[in-house]
Amino acid sequence: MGARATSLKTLKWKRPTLGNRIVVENIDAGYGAVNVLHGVSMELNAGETVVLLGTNGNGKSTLIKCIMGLVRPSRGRIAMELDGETIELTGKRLEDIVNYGIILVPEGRHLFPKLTVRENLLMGAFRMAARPHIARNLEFCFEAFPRLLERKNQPAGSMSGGEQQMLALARAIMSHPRFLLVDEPSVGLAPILVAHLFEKIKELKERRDLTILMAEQNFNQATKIADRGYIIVEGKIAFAGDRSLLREHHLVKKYYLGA
Amino acid sequence: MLTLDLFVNAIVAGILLGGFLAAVSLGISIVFGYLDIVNIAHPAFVVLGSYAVYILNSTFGIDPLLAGIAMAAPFYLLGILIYRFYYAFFERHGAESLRGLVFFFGILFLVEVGLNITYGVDYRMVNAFYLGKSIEIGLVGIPYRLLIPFVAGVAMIFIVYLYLSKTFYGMAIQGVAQDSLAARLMGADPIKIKSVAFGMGMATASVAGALLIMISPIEPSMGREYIGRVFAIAVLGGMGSVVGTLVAAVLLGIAESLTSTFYSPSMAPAVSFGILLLVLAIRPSGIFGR
Amino acid sequence: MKKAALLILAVTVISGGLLLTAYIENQYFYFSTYIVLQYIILATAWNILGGYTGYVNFGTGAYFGLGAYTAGYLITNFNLPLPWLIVAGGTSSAVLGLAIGYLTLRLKGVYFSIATLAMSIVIATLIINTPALGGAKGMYILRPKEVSFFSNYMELLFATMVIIAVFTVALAWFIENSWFGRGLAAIRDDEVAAACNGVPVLRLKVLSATTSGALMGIAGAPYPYYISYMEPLSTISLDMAVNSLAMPLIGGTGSWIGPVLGAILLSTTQQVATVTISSEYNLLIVGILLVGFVILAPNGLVGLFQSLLKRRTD
Amino acid sequence: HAQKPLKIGFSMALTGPLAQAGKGALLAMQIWAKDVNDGGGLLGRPVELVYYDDQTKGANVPLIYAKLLDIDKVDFIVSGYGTNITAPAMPLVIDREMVFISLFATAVNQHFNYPYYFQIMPAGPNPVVDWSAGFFEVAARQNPKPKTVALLAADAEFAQNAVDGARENALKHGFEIVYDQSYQMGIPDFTPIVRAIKARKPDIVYVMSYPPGSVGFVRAAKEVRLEPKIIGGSMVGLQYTSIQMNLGPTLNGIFNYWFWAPEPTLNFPGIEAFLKKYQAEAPKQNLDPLGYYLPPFAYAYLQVLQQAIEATKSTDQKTVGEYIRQAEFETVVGKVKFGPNGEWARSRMLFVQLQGIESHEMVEFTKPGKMRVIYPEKFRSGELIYPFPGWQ
Amino acid sequence: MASLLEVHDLTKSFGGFSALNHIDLVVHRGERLGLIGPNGSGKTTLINCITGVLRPDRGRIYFDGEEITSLASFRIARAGIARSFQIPRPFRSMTVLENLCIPLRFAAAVKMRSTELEAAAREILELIGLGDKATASPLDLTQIEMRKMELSRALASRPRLLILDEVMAGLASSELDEMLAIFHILSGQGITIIMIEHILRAVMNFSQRLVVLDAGRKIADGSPGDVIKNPQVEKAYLGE
Ligand SMILES: Nc1ncnc2c1ncn2[C@@H]1O[C@H](COP(=O)(O)OP(=O)(O)OP(=O)(O)O)[C@@H](O)[C@H]1O
Ligand SMILES: Nc1ncnc2c1ncn2[C@@H]1O[C@H](COP(=O)(O)OP(=O)(O)OP(=O)(O)O)[C@@H](O)[C@H]1O
Ligand SMILES: [Mg+2]
Ligand SMILES: [Mg+2]
Repeated sequence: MGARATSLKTLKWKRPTLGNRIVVENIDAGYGAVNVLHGVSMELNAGETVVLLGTNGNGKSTLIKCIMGLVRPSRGRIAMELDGETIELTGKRLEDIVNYGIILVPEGRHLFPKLTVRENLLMGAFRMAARPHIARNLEFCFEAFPRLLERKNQPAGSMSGGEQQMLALARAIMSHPRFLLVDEPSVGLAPILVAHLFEKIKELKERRDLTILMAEQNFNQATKIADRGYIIVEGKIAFAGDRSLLREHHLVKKYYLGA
Repeated sequence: MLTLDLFVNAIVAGILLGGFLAAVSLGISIVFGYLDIVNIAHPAFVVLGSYAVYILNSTFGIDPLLAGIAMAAPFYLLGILIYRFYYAFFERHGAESLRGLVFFFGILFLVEVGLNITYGVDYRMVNAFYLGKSIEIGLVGIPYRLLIPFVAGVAMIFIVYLYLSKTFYGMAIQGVAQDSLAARLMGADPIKIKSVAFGMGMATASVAGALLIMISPIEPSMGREYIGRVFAIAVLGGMGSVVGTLVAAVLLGIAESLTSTFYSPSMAPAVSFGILLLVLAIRPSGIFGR
Repeated sequence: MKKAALLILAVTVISGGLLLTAYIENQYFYFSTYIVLQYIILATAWNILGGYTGYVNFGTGAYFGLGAYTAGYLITNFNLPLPWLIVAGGTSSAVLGLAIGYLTLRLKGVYFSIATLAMSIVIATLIINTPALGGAKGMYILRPKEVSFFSNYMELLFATMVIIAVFTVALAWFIENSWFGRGLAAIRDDEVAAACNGVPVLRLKVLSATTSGALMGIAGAPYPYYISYMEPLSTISLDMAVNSLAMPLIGGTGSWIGPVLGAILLSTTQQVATVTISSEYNLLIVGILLVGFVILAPNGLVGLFQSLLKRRTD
Repeated sequence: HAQKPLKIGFSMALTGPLAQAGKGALLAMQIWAKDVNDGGGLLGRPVELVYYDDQTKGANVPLIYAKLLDIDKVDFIVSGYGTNITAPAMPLVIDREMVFISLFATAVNQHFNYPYYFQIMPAGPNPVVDWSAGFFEVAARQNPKPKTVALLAADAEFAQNAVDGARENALKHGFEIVYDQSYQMGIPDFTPIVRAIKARKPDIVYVMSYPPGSVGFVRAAKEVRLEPKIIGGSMVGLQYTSIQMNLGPTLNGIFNYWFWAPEPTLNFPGIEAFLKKYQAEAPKQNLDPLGYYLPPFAYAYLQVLQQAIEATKSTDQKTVGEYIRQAEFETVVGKVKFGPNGEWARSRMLFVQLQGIESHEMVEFTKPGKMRVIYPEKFRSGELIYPFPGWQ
Repeated sequence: MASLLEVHDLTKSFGGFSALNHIDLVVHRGERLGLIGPNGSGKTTLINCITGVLRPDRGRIYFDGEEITSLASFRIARAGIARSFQIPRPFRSMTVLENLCIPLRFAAAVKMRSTELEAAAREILELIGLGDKATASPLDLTQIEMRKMELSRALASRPRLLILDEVMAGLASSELDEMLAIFHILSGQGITIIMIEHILRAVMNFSQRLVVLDAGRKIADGSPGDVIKNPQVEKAYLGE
């Protein structure tokens, strides 16, 4: 395995990045009459890893859903700059956003429960842009999560909670993302895997110049790979800053580093 | 009266019949098995296919099987249309599939009435040079009237199987009803995928219609005879398994054929549906069910 | 409060029904309301298993037919009076409900539905092959010449059906508003979670299947007298299965009133169409009605009324 | 001034499994009404047909007749097509003491014993047995005499009644029954059944089937080469033009019951004129283009009613009913006289053998000599080709 | 301490894959037990066997001295074992409050009027911090709220043994503390608790004893301090 890992590492499959980024400007969003996000702005620049912090119910997932087009903001705009071109994402359908290479690992996983692990992974490569990379991505996924290889013919629905979480992430990798949005990647994973997971995300990111946005509660692990972070409190950005500043912030101390 | 000759022929007849029944059930397997759409009108569409074939055969003398294949394209489009309609009025509102059942029962009436008004209720049949002939291989006699439906049915299932298991679109069809958000997250448009699948199911109805009219005379409400059978076959095979559909259909075909030959033809349905109950009691999700 | 109002409603319906027989001579009224009442019972019974418990039953015809054939057999061989027929018809279908409950309730979703469909085909086949029940030749049932209290046998049948229907609907109301009903709802939503939260899943399911079956059998018991001639293929028909399912869906599966509304609407329309349009267009109307209602009232008529009321109050 | 119309009410299968026959019957009845009205009506009153589609469902029948009697207030009622539709009307008919002439119901009055029930199908006083008497009589006359019989019947009311009679007749003539089975309607393929029959090597194969089954059986018998000495019996559907055109020469040699054929011996008064009117209209309605099977009888059962009303000059049920019980009627299907139970006093079932059919064209079946009446003697127009010459 | 739950020689396999291998486990009355193990080690399967959701291939389970092996789930629930589901399984047609009424009525078998029942349910929701979602549909909850509802529902059956399958997953550290405080209160009321959790800090804080599963086998059982130093556990579970 070691040998293969190194051989893989030499084999980078980068693509040119001309300041690709996603910009969220001043959005309001919510569910029905309830407004969850209030004037949120943020940005996600090529190659960086950004973490969204905030306690339960403050709107992290909602922000991610807005970017994906799953929740329509009632105000503000979301745009993507891709190879020098600006593409409005506001109002676009999820499928189209996915086809730009923005891939989401949602909370609640959303696997295909009756399809096997392998079929779930292959479905990840449904979008055309991912198809040429199937073999490589599959190899990466199986190497990152050997459990998936072991169980490649098991229906996804009968996997354990943590195994399903791995599969959800692996399937997103199969989609060959430019931007990977992950809602709580470490939920339900054993400590040994959490560390491993972040390592793998980092590895992937380096090899592929991937841009990552994640909502994550495991502050210590997340900040090992995150370049920057936002803290969301009651639907507003309470703080934005890079890793070192984040660590010092009183909200972080209160929520994550207390006691 | 158990002779080898009778036994072998009964088995062969059962297998042949099974291939045909599988063809009629295939659309249910796809649409009901994968999309969770209870298209109870499918047998009526098969009969519609038979009428289309009948028209082509009686006015232009086109071979029934070719006519059935030719009509697959318009049926595919019709399927897409029906699915879009179904989507707009049901799925979009998250209505449970049960309401769809009522909808499709309504459609079943409409198809029947349409045929009834246009063509009357007289029995229709087709002609082809090979119908009425049979080949003899040793003890076994195989009528073309059954052989051609069998071969066509099996071929159709094989093609659909390859499509579903070997292409991305096929896999998406398998997954889309399990979690349509998941499909969208992969960049797959569930409506498009379901349209294609529904269209495919409908296209099989046209071919199955050709096979049906080769085997027996048809009239507009004939599809009702098949409702129980096709759903039984789709479920017995295991929902969403086209290979299972073929196996189940052949199993039922053989069971009915053996019962007809050696016991009482009158008990054949009780035997085959009894087998269904038994299998379900042992394997609650059918033979190939996941 | 509400209970009292409903009780008064039930008593009114029954006594109203009985009173009608004193005034209405027109036989058409009794024949046509008989069918409507029969469908009210069947739809309500279906909804107990299908709507409340979430088990879609395609076997209505079999339960109904078993009740009818039990009664038919007892009439031709023992000439039992109507109340006994109802008890016997209900019992035999209850037993079938119980058996199917145990056999098929380990089947979920469509597997259950298809098993009930298979069951009804097996039962029809068995009746076809049972000479004592007339087999495929059918069974003739002669109505008693004499009736007490009523001027005509049909009036007696009508009054009987009114009482059964009220009883059935009352039972559905009771189930819906009791813990039995809430347990069924939990089962419908998630069986495993229900079991882990103390709901005796199997027991409630079997009880629900048995009740539903019994009521369908009861609906079938007076039928031999209505029809005079029964044969298996038309007595155990898919039509009946689909009607008894379409009616609750059109009316609304969530509450007792839904199936009643659906049954009244659909069977009245079918009958009116029978004696007005009376041609292929008849089926056309029924088809359009089915398609139209599931489209226009996606949550059933009850849901439609509720949303209209809501809009008005908003 | 215009007289109040005389209304005749009935239910008819215009949709559902028997709709094809039902619609043909309705057309015949409409032709009758037009004929009567063109001739000045009945008792000087125009006749009006009031009918509803029973959808071939017995459950609709009681309420249709209740509507006819209590709301439409018709003067006379007749039955719809078949036993399933006739029997459910009986309690009401008896209750109101109506004259009730029925169209092809089998042995219904056996259960009700109602004096004003009449039935137009010429099965005879004991319909179950008389139905097939001719077939077995002919078979027993053949030389060498066949010895064994196979019976196959559909699992439905008419066929099951018929098979009871066939069994009795077969035994009466000393045949041995070597196969006796039923099959359920709607089975797509008959080859296993036909093989099982063939394995018993019967001399006679007597089949009681409905149209799709008849076609399925004949095709399978041909494919499997089931070639006994006599094959046929009570296959419904072989009389239908569409099925005849499809099977064409395959039909040759089949010996089956029949109701009417363009044979010289069956040229009853009025039949030709009736068929002409019928054939002019039928194609427009997608009905059987020739209409030899049911339509003449649907015309005839109203003729019986018409002649009774005219003779008694009455619309009183009892008067008309009593008249029908004793009179003889001249109809497009020949002379009709009813026996005590309302069936024909004497059976007049025809058995024909199809002979000399050379093509699939319709004209083939309009010519005499193709459907040779073998039985009864009175109408005989040809000889039985015996044994069955084999499938063509 | 007397034992409340005893598991002997429990074995379960799916097809050829054995998920539980001869597991023995004793839980004492009033104990706070942590159950950890890598993903797919069989924790949830063990719970499923105990609560009657799965039928073990072999082995016996005793609760409060009575054998409960393969008893119907609802009997086990009524006997006093409640569990949450790792992947939430709400009653979708009911509100959050009604979700809680089911176990209150069926498992706790309290004879109360519906108004009292609802009050009791509301009390539990307030305790867990879901009070404002009482009338919401479970479909409108976030994953975390859903897990909290699972917890509330388990509590509503008034259990003697409460089994928590990752109810704290996804909580921020401060929220963990609030939750742990609640568990300590429950434990103080005499409820025995088995906690399955991957958040080590929570498990260490909570547990009096720690049991570790790996690949369907029990590899450690002892005081948290000892277990966590066990090299086998370190290798299989903790990494680093
Ligand atoms: N589908 C929905 N309908 C109604 N309200 C919703 C829905 N989804 C989320 N909410 C509400 O919106 C608020 C913000 O939810 P969101 O999922 O964005 O929070 P979060 O920061 O991701 O929290 P968590 O840590 O729980 O994932 C919560 O109060 C939640 O109850
Ligand atoms: N129905 C099933 N069919 C096949 N394998 C199964 C089935 N259910 C569980 N498994 C397997 O059994 C193993 C144990 O699963 P279990 O859910 O008990 O793990 P767990 O310890 O709870 O893990 P996690 O911490 O990820 O929740 C897993 O590898 C899982 O894939
Ligand atoms: Mg979230
Ligand atoms: Mg688990």
